[in-house]
Amino acid sequence: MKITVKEIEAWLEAFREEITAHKEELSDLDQAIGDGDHGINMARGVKEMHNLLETKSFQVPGEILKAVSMVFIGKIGGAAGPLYGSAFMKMAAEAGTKEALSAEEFLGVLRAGKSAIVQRGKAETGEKTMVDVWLPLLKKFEGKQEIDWDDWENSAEELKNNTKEMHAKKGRAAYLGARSVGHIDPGATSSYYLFKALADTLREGS
Amino acid sequence: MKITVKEIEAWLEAFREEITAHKEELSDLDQAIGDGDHGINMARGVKEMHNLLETKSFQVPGEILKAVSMVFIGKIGGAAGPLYGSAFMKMAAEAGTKEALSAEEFLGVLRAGKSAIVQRGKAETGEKTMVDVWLPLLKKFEGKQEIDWDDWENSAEELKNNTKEMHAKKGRAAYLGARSVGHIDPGATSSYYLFKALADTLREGS
Amino acid sequence: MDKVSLVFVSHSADIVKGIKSLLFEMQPEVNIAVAGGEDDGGIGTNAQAIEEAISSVYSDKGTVVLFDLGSALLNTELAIELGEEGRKIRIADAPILEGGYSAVVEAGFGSDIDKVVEAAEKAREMQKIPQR
Amino acid sequence: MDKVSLVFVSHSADIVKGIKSLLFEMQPEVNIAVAGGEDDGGIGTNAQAIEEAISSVYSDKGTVVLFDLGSALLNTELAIELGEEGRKIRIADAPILEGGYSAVVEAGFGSDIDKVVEAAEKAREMQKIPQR
Ligand SMILES: Nc1ncnc2c1ncn2[C@@H]1O[C@H](COP(=O)(O)OP(=O)(O)O)[C@@H](O)[C@H]1O
Ligand SMILES: Nc1ncnc2c1ncn2[C@@H]1O[C@H](COP(=O)(O)OP(=O)(O)O)[C@@H](O)[C@H]1O
Ligand SMILES: [Mg+2]
Ligand SMILES: [Mg+2]
Ligand SMILES: [Mg+2]
Ligand SMILES: [Mg+2]
Repeated sequence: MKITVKEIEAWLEAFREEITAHKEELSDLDQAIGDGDHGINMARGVKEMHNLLETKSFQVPGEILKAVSMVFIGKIGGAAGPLYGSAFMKMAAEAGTKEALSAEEFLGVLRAGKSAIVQRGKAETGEKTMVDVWLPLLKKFEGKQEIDWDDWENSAEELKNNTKEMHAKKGRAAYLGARSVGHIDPGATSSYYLFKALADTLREGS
Repeated sequence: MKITVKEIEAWLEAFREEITAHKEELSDLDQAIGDGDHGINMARGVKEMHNLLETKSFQVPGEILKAVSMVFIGKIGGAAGPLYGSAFMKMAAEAGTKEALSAEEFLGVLRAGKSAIVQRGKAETGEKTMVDVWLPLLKKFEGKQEIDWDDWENSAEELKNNTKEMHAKKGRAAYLGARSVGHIDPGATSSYYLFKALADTLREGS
Repeated sequence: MDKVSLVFVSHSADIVKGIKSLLFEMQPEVNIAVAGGEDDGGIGTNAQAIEEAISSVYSDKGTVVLFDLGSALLNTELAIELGEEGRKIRIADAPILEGGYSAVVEAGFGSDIDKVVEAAEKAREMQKIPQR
Repeated sequence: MDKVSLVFVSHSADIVKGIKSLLFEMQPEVNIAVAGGEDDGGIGTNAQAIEEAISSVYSDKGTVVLFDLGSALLNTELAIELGEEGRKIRIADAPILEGGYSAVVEAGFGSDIDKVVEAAEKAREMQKIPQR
């Protein structure tokens, strides 16, 4: 499996479709434990990303990731904007100028994104944030040369569902204290869609 | 000496003249240790008070004091508004419906005003506020049947000058800490003019 | 009204307008009124405006007031005295924005007035920058 | 510029506009820039706008940033990384309004950046309601 500009574009386009389809779900989740805008925020970001992908052409994965990071920083807003924006910025740096990435290399790119999110938001696992999807998912598949994309998708889904029982310690939901328990985290959910979109793209492509 | 509506009106009119004449001085003092608006605040208040005195007529001192308190509350602004406003409100209550007040009774009225300022602002003497004029001045003359108005005026002036060496503990000037030392307090100064105006009015009238 | 209401008092009309929209997004079910600036629009506070703000959202469950600086406190206390007696009004010793944020969340739970004041006042101690 | 400058970052453009006028009255000699709201005017913050605010008042004496809520912090940190490297920029862990008030007074004295941050952070502990 080789990941080039084509796969990255397909992945991001699939991500846009997931977000657009689940915009309300994301905002409803955020309504319960935040300010109710996560769907709107993410939809605004992926719409602008779509415009970018339509109008510009890219040579290498790192170039797309970098351009998308600027869109996310400028357009998503909220906490998710700087978090996804920082993730994509570091992913771009990790991808560098390589034209094609092996599965292993691409996992390294994603881990760079995870590190950026952790560095930016200072969240640990168990604090009911998107980190609860990124960190354990990438840990589970670290070092794998071949990825079982069904396992990947199921794992991501389970991880975001696991945030339901967590007591939020970061972000707006932290203000709810124990009352945040019983609701799935919106950012974990949008991250699940990012990873589901990846599975759908690379499963088909494989 | 009897204090009736006539004396109160003359006093307040003299106070207006003092404030108008010293508007810049008051603002300059406030510029040094506050936000520079005390002269503007006080001038706005006494101007509106003047309009009130011109257009309405009053039967008893308590009635004027009450009407003026509402003007001060609504128009002076800043910290001085609620302080002078509360003082005049309590002075009105103390004056009640009496038509004429003896010097002793009038000192009681002023002490009620002092108590209102202390209750409202929670300042003690030595904290570099108008309390440093009101409290010791009224203490000095407490129980006197006859007042030496020159002594009164000089005492008030000395008391406001004494605030120069104080370290502010209340109001905006408190933010300056030790750097507030070396400047006379603006509110103590406007209170000095209030008491000077009283001396000028009752000295002439006696 | 089954929730404690909030009143924000600031020297600036813009500040309280902004605080109100920020908190409304977080918790639209809590009644919020504001009083900001002097009656000519300048920087300052006005007791009558504060009294009107309190009365506009007062409920039997009580009202918590948050203010910015000292003279806003003087005018708030005066406003409470000018208004009807015997009302359940508490002034929180809390940062106006951060305390207000915690207060609106707590009030949104339907908590009583003591809890709402406590939440506001605890905001003082909250670390805003997490240490790692 | 011989004074530390200040930047205020809030989810609301109104809040920082009001803070700026409040502080200007108190201390007009300190340079203040603000970034509030998302680029469409909605509630939120924007890293690019924050970077521009910082750059507009940055001086060698340094710049202290005050922010309202968590995600404003994330965007402020990102803004600092997006901007020129090696600048003396500190984020204060302080209530935005109360901390900003203390900070502008301290900066007005010509104090160094550590002192200004310290003044802002001490505002946390200041009693706003005097006990008698
Ligand atoms: N410090 C943090 N670290 C990691 N993720 C965070 C942090 N703060 C918030 N998040 C994520 O951001 C999501 C909320 O995003 P969004 O609603 O767009 O922002 P906001 O809360 O500012 O409105 C949360 O569900 C959580 O997953
Ligand atoms: N808590 C207080 N108790 C007594 N007097 C006070 C208090 N706070 C402020 N003052 C007085 O008010 C004066 C400042 O009034 P003003 O400039 O009109 O208000 P502001 O400081 O709100 O602009 C101070 O000089 C001081 O004498
Ligand atoms: Mg949100
Ligand atoms: Mg938001
Ligand atoms: Mg003043
Ligand atoms: Mg003022």
